[in-house]
Amino acid sequence: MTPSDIIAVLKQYDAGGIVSVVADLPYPHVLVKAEHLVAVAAFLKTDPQLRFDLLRCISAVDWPANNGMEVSYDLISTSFVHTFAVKVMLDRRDPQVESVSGVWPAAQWHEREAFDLMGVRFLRHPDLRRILMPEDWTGHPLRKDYQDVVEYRGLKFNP
Amino acid sequence: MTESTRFAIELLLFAAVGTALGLGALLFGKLLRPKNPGGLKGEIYECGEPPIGPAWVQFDLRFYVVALVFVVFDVEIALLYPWAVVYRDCIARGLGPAAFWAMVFFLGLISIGFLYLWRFGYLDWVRANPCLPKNWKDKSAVDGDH
Amino acid sequence: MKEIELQYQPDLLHEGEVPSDIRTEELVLNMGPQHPSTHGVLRVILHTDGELVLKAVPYIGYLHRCAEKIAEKVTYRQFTPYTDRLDYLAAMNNNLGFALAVEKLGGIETPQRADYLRVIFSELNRIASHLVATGSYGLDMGAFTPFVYCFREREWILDLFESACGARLTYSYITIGGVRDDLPDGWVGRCRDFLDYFEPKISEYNDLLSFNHIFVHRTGNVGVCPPDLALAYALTGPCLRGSGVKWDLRKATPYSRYDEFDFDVPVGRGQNGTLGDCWDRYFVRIEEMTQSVRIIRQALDRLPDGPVQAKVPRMLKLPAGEIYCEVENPRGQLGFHLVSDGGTSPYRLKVRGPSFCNLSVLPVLARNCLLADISALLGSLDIVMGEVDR
Amino acid sequence: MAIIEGIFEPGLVVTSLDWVLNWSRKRSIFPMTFGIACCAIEMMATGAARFDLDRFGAGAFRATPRQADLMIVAGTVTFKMAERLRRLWEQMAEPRFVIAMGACAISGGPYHLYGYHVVKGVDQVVPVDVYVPGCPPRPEALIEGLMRLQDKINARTIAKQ
Repeated sequence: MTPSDIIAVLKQYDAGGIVSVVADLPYPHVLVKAEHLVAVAAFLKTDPQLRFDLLRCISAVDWPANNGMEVSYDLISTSFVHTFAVKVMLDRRDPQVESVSGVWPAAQWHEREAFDLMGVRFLRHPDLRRILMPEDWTGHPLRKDYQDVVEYRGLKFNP
Repeated sequence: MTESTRFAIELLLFAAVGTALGLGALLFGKLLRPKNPGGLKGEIYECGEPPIGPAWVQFDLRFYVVALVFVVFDVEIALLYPWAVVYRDCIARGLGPAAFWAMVFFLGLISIGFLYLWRFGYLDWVRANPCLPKNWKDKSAVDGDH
Repeated sequence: MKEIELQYQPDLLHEGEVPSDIRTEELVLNMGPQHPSTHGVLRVILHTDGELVLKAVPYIGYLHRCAEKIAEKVTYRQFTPYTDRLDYLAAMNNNLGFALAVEKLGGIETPQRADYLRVIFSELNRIASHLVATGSYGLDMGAFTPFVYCFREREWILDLFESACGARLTYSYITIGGVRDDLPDGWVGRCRDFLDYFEPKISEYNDLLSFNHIFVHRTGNVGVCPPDLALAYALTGPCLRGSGVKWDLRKATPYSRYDEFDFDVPVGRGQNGTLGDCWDRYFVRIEEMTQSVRIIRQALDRLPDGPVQAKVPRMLKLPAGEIYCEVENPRGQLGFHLVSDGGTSPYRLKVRGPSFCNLSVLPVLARNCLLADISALLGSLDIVMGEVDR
Repeated sequence: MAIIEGIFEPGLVVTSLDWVLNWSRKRSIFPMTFGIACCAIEMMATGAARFDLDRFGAGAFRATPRQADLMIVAGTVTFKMAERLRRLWEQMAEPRFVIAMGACAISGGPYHLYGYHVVKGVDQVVPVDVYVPGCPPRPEALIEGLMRLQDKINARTIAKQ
């Protein structure tokens, strides 16, 4: 199905939740309200026309200019081989969104990484803790305004 | 210098050289190898991590049962040896069948115990039974077309 | 808007059922960062009851080298060497993934000869990567000989790489717009010699390891991953195909002229045990090597002439926009989510490592399996920590 | 420090004892399998058939630090890994040696400028004996580093300085 068909099916399912739509390549996606995310995700996975059963990637992009933290979910369907993406724009100071690990368990580690490196908190995540950085690390390194930790347990950042 | 004193001296000499070589090697090593314990060297090695969890843990009882069974059969074999050595001249003295049946009775008694263990499953080892997530049945996955 | 009942609760890492009724304490074991069978610096905490593993909790991040932060500081062309070091066993495929992402976003056309060279080198690197995976998997199971045999063939491939692009492991050969430089003369002949030499060697591995009685018993029926569990945890590559799902990006969404070659996608069939066990994941890699040889042969036969590098400005500026592009890495789908704001360096680059997702299924598969099977399970997932931690 | 180290003047007995000790230590170095990143693959290639480390007596890769005398730091050492590296080094039996293999272990390598999680040079964590540059260094370079280490071992003495 082409991205515009997918968007039509989505609009028909949940017109209220959709904020904006981009249908043309290279990155067809739909921007969704944070509260509607899990419902749209479950729909995308279970709808017989769409069947997006493979969650490829969750990436968090930091937009300090308009105080936004954007989380995008890249999906693909192994039965229909069409790809699509769902995006959520959150407030940068305290980004929170529902965890989709109920729909795709693959999201658990991706969300933990987004929390660890970007500081996005995922509600009702099975065990949300740092995955890559040490547990006692301060700050979220991939944010644009991240100051490098000068010294960590006796090891200097640049000697 | 009777036969026996010469033999005693030889034995003593042999023992002395043996222990001298052994202890000498140990002494030589003790003198030459560096030795400065301390720091994290004495700690338990656990793949580079600080060790977690107690080491003295109450293990499952099946290990204890297997150890017992092993000891029983080990002793049984140990007792078989002297019998085997003596068995040849038992036959010469005409006591062959008696000695044979005595050992058969001894072995039989133990194998009854073994059969009991086998029958009541003390020997069947735990198998891996991987269990997927408790409520795992992805209802949405439509089979067939994969 | 109808609320859809979630298929299953988020996987809350339950303990496995403890079979025996007598109270036994758990022994907490550290399969730490320095361990021969963790294939890199991965730490797994095992809660065991005797030999049975009740819960396995992986800890990663020991090799987190901040590749994504560096991507925001260096220009597009400067980031290619960092992609070699993501999955350091398949540097060619990583370069290809990054190059394709930038070319698609920037609308750069690559000449046909460059595409063919890219296919040849990616498939050669796939064979080299599978050789390391097979060799070290034999090492995990205690057989030292396959390791030495596989590395012997791999050295020949590394010689081919070295004569073409100068390096043994981190090539940066596939750059944005094509390939760094053309083949040295006589390279095609040497490559054909290698293929003729290598083809019978695969059957030698089968006799040596694949159908070895002990190996089959160690890996058959171990770590069984049903197809829908594999898809739910986004396993890709040989791990997904081992579970019987016929999903290969080179066939599903062809890139870099892969649709011009005919090859088939090997899928696990549950020959020696159930479908989706460790043996299947291992044997799919062996069959993939024969398919790669087929692809390289066709690519060598039809290698066109022409330039190998499209005209790309030194300080490449991509138009503002966003793209997510994936390639079929030997370990799975390697994805690059590239966000550009029109500058000379990416605004944000998220790398989706296939081993990152393949490893996330370990706690689920390792529940209630034997302690010795953990290294069999880890070896069959074939993870590379550079890609897991990035 | 051995018991008789630093007591005797270098004479016939002490120098020949030195020779025996150094010869036995340098001809059978047991490296510890401590591969972190890409350099580990080159270390495995060095251990494999073509660049065989066994020719130098150093082919027996021991998994535990207890039985190893050489730690080849092959790869990027991150902040999270640095403590474990220090602990592994201290748990090795004396006399122990360290080879920093690859640019990452020497100075942080390609991750020197912006690597917020990378230790810039492993000599901040453990004392290094031989540095083998390269990214990753070729197996021949690692063998060259091993030979330099053998020369270093050969120069050790137990006489009074």
